Amino acid sequence: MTEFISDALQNLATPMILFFVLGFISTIIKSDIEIPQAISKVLAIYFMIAIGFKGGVEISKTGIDDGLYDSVLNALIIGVTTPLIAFLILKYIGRIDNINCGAISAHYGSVSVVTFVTAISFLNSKSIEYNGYMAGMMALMESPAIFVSILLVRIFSSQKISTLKSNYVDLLKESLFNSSVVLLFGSLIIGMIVGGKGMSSVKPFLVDPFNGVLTLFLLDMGMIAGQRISEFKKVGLFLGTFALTMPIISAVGTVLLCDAFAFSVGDTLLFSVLAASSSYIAAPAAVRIALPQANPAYYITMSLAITFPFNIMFGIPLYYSIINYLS
Amino acid sequence: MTEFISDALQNLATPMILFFVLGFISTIIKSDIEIPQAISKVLAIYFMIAIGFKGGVEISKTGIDDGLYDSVLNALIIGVTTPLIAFLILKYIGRIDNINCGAISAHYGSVSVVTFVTAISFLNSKSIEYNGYMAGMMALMESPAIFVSILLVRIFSSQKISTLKSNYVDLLKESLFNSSVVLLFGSLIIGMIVGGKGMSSVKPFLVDPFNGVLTLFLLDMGMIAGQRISEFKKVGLFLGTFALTMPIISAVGTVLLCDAFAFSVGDTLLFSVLAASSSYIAAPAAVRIALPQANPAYYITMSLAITFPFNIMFGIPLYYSIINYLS
Amino acid sequence: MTEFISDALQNLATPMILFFVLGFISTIIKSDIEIPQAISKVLAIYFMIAIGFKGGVEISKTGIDDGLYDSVLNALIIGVTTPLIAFLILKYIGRIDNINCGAISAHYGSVSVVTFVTAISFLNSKSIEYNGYMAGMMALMESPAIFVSILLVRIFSSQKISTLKSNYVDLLKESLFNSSVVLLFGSLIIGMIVGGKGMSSVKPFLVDPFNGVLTLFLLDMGMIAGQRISEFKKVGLFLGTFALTMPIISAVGTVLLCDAFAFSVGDTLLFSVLAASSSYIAAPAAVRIALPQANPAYYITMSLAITFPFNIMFGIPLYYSIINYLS
Amino acid sequence: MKKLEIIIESVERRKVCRLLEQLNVSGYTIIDDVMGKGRHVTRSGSELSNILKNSLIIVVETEEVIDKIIDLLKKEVLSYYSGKLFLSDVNIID
Amino acid sequence: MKKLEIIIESVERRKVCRLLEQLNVSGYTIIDDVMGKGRHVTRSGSELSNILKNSLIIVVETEEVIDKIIDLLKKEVLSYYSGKLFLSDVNIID
Amino acid sequence: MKKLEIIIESVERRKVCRLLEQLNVSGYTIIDDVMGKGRHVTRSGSELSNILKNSLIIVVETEEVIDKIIDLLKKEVLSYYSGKLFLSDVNIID
Ligand SMILES: Nc1ncnc2c1ncn2[C@@H]1O[C@H](COP(=O)(O)O)[C@@H](O)[C@H]1O
Ligand SMILES: Nc1ncnc2c1ncn2[C@@H]1O[C@H](COP(=O)(O)O)[C@@H](O)[C@H]1O
Ligand SMILES: Nc1ncnc2c1ncn2[C@@H]1O[C@H](COP(=O)(O)O)[C@@H](O)[C@H]1O
Ligand code: NA
Ligand code: NA
Ligand code: NA
Repeated sequence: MTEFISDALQNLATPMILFFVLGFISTIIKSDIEIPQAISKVLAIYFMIAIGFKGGVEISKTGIDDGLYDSVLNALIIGVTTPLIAFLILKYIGRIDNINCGAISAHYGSVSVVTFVTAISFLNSKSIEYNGYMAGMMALMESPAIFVSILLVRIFSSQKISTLKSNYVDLLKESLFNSSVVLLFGSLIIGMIVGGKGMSSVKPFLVDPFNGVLTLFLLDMGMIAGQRISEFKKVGLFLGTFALTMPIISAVGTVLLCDAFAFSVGDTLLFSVLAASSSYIAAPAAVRIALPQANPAYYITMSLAITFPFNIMFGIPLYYSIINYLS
Repeated sequence: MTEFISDALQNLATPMILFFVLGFISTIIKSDIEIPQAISKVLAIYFMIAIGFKGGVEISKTGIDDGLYDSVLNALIIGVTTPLIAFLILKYIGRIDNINCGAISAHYGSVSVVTFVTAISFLNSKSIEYNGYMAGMMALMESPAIFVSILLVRIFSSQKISTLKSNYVDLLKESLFNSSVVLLFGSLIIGMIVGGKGMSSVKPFLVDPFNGVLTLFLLDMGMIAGQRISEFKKVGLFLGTFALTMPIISAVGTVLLCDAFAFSVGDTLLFSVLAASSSYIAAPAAVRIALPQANPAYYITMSLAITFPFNIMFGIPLYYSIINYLS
Repeated sequence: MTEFISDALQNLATPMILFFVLGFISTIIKSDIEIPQAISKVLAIYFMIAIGFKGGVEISKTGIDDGLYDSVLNALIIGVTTPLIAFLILKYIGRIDNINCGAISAHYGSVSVVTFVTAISFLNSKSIEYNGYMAGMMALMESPAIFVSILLVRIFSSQKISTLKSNYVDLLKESLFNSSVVLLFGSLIIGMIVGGKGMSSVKPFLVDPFNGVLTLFLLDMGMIAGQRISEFKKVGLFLGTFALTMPIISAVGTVLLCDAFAFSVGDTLLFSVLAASSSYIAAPAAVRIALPQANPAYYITMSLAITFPFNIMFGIPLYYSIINYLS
Repeated sequence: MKKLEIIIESVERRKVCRLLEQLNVSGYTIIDDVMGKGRHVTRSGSELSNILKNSLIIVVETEEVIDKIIDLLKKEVLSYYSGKLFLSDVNIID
Repeated sequence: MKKLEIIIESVERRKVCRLLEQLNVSGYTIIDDVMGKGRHVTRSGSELSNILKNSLIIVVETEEVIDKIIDLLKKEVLSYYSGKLFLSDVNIID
Repeated sequence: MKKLEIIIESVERRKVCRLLEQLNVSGYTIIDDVMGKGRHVTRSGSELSNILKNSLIIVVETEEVIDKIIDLLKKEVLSYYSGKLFLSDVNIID
């Protein structure tokens, strides 16, 4: 417990988290700081490239671990069960309509790149090792939840959902070839091909400034989250609570699952952070296309303004202390 | 004198200043170089974060100096007197109408972040020390001049100024929570909290490339200044002269004041550069809201196209040689 | 031959080229990666500044080489002959109309900054030296081809070309003061003035992250090239073949010319890459103004989607192996 | 001629263009960074998933073609996504 | 229905939106990066303080509501800031 | 009053503005990041030379001035570059 508190405080006292808080506060006090959208977009791309590439270079060094197949299996299990559990909780405890159940569970089943990046930063600060292919696991876990959720909506809806046929084509493209999946896998493969030598040529751009750039990006994320917090009322008490408890449920489940696979502490933390994280880039775009009747005010606000801040500020040290406690 | 000339030449021969000149020339010859506004905006944010954060880390190392209270007092004295002097000169020597007097004095009383940043660069190149909290002093000096100037307009105008009531609310928010103030203070506090350990994680982004980024930013500023120089005629001889002499008056006054407080050479230079500098980000926005009847062609052109180039090219080494001469 | 293959493979296995390929593929599979235009624009500016500045600093160190005058002469010869040869091939072998002949030869006579930058990266990876003023040669070679091509159109067209008089003024400005020329020459001169001392202050921004930034930029270029490949059909077989053979013709001619001048291997490679490269920033804008009747679908697609990828992937190692073979 | 201004969520922009091309319109113009507020959420443009951002598409065509566009958009897009269609008179100058 | 196009300095954009919401308009659309030239300074959009940049706000409403908007804007905004209002006829397609 | 909407390749924007100023128009408004598709190439805005990008220029003026603008643009710009002119009725609110 004391370790959790000290970890949490230490995590809170990093420049990244504090700049997130600054961004959040600045929006609340209606300051006019404005990070242009072009910048947010390119920073998001930077992180996917940097994370994927670094992972690939790691793999090229250590070779593919025996644990890879286990990890892929684990990633898929989490990618399928998390949205299922979320859906059932939302439907039977929250009594939310099917469409919004599906929309929200797609988000909580999918993953957040920036939460993952913050967890990597946390592990680095504690010098805890993790496998290079974890970036690939993240890419693997982006899409399944979206399909599972839509399937669930179909199954539970007696009357035909009026999702247009053409939407399915769009959705498949959007999910399989969405920018995060392509960038993460692409950079991972590039990293594997070029290895350590290629790394040395791009290190001053893709590795050294990583934490600093994260600082600027989280300032921006803080402002985006702060803007959405005003829609908090629309979300309501049940969904607000869900946005805080679902991550913990997913994380604890994942810790137990990873324990069964006997993954390292680093990998276990990253898996549980991925499970706990809720997508706010890929999933919203896909869900908007697949389930246009769902209310964006719910899923965007929950993902971005509640779960994301919770995870990067308290979730990561919490899941870490749970892992330590259980092992 | 010879030292001033050699300092000035040395200052002029830095990449930053030369890129400013390149930007200026490129606009004059109507080259089509175009730095997108999204980039200018994020670079301005970068500098405020970098400056504030570095200041905060310095404070966390050295602790709060005895001089802090003196510095705050000094900052407030300058923030109140500079606009007052500017207003009186404009009104009684220049015979400018009250509203434009107020608008211009708000700009010359407030401060320019980039001029400050260039002065820091100058001090670093000479390995002269300055206090970490000087970034905080800059933040402190942003807003008072704006309020003082509006007050002066009110006092000197017999007929009621038709500034709408609602404008006051906007103005207060704009001034207290304007982006520079929030970013500078916010980053300063973050720097104080995370200290040297936090610094090491973001140094490759916030510190190492600082001068290089300044190079790109000043190229852009040069182009912006160059574009405005065409409006020079509208400014007229008196205001043109004012834009060149007011900085010197403010700087000399500040040097004397700092001498009374016995500040270090570095701090004295930064204070005088702040006093001499004229705002062109925060003040224009605030003045446009508070004194909409004032002519932007005056204040923007004077601040951006005359005083700013003068200060970064000649002002900084000049004030430095004055300080050396007087001490 | 084996060396060419190994060089080509080694060149293909750099992060830069692989990210270009990733960008290309991502567009083909219709992924929604989107690098905002503001970013592409500022990255292009970054490369011109970085290349020019570094060249200038090199010159300041080594002094101006005896070879400079030869190099200028060489640059001008290439700048004049390449568009002439291109024009004649297009007209008499391809039977293309005069206007499109002129438009295309202007592109192949002018140069591509990013191809040059990739060649520099190639030389660095092989630790081959080249002269600092080569960046200046690139700047010199930007414009002549555009004028030569328009002159050729005039000469070969019996009926008066209806290019408006005012267009000439625009064109001259566009060509002499176009952004690449101004930025390259400007930064070169700045580099010469500030020398090694100025370099050290901006190195962490202009030098260290260079390859990494190139990675991001080539990802973007890959996407732009991929988008244009869909217009490939409009280009037709002859022009498609031209886009692949003209670079080789220009490069081989240049290698022979450089041999006569006895330039170093590094300089010879850079000259032949410049000759082989086809402009897709400066020339399109100038040609659009000077020869509005020409079809942009031809010249943009050929330059950007065929010649550029060919050069950075296969051309550079090919020209290098030709140079080695001949010397 | 009629001018149709289509305000639609940016995620649906590609699809609307595809539909316009299906109908063989003579051309269209797109403004992509558009914010807005309507019955649904405020689209402030400031997030990363493009769903809280609008695009404005302008088509100038004959009344007949415009009617077809409206029908198709209503069926394929506007029944599910938030968006607005504004129609006005305009002359094309040739 | 009427379409009102409001061209206003970007510094005043938030305020105009606040006024529109006060009047309970059914919606509005904003294009934020707009340059322009009029009687006052050239607004080329190229500086950092947002005062030399325009925003274009489009409101489609009934004549009655539009009249209220015009009155309010004239009183609260246009007497001090430079800006233009263009009014035209339009049909909303539902 | 008449509203003229000029859609023109971005490379020609400066020139069009110069022509407008020659004719002493009372003002104009520019939206600079505009994509489009017409008879010629698709202008997706996504390259570096600004030739595959449009700009939209709005001028509100009296019919007389607008006619002069149209004549001049046709002669000096539209005979060589791709572009469109849309003309409609509008009221300026003063
Ligand atoms: N009355 C209106 N005038 C102008 N634009 C509107 C109006 N109503 C809605 N819009 C635009 O249409 C988008 C979708 O509206 P809605 O479907 O009502 O959420 C909004 O985000 C606005 O950009
Ligand atoms: N005649 C006009 N046609 C189109 N836009 C105009 C016109 N006059 C003014 N504007 C726009 O309104 C803004 C403010 O105009 P002004 O108040 O005259 O400075 C200008 O920056 C232009 O964007
Ligand atoms: N029917 C149309 N409706 C709206 N915009 C059009 C139309 N036709 C052409 N445009 C615009 O005008 C530009 C030039 O058209 P064009 O000269 O036909 O290539 C296109 O890129 C579009 O932005
Ligand atoms: Na998850
Ligand atoms: Na000042
Ligand atoms: Na060439």
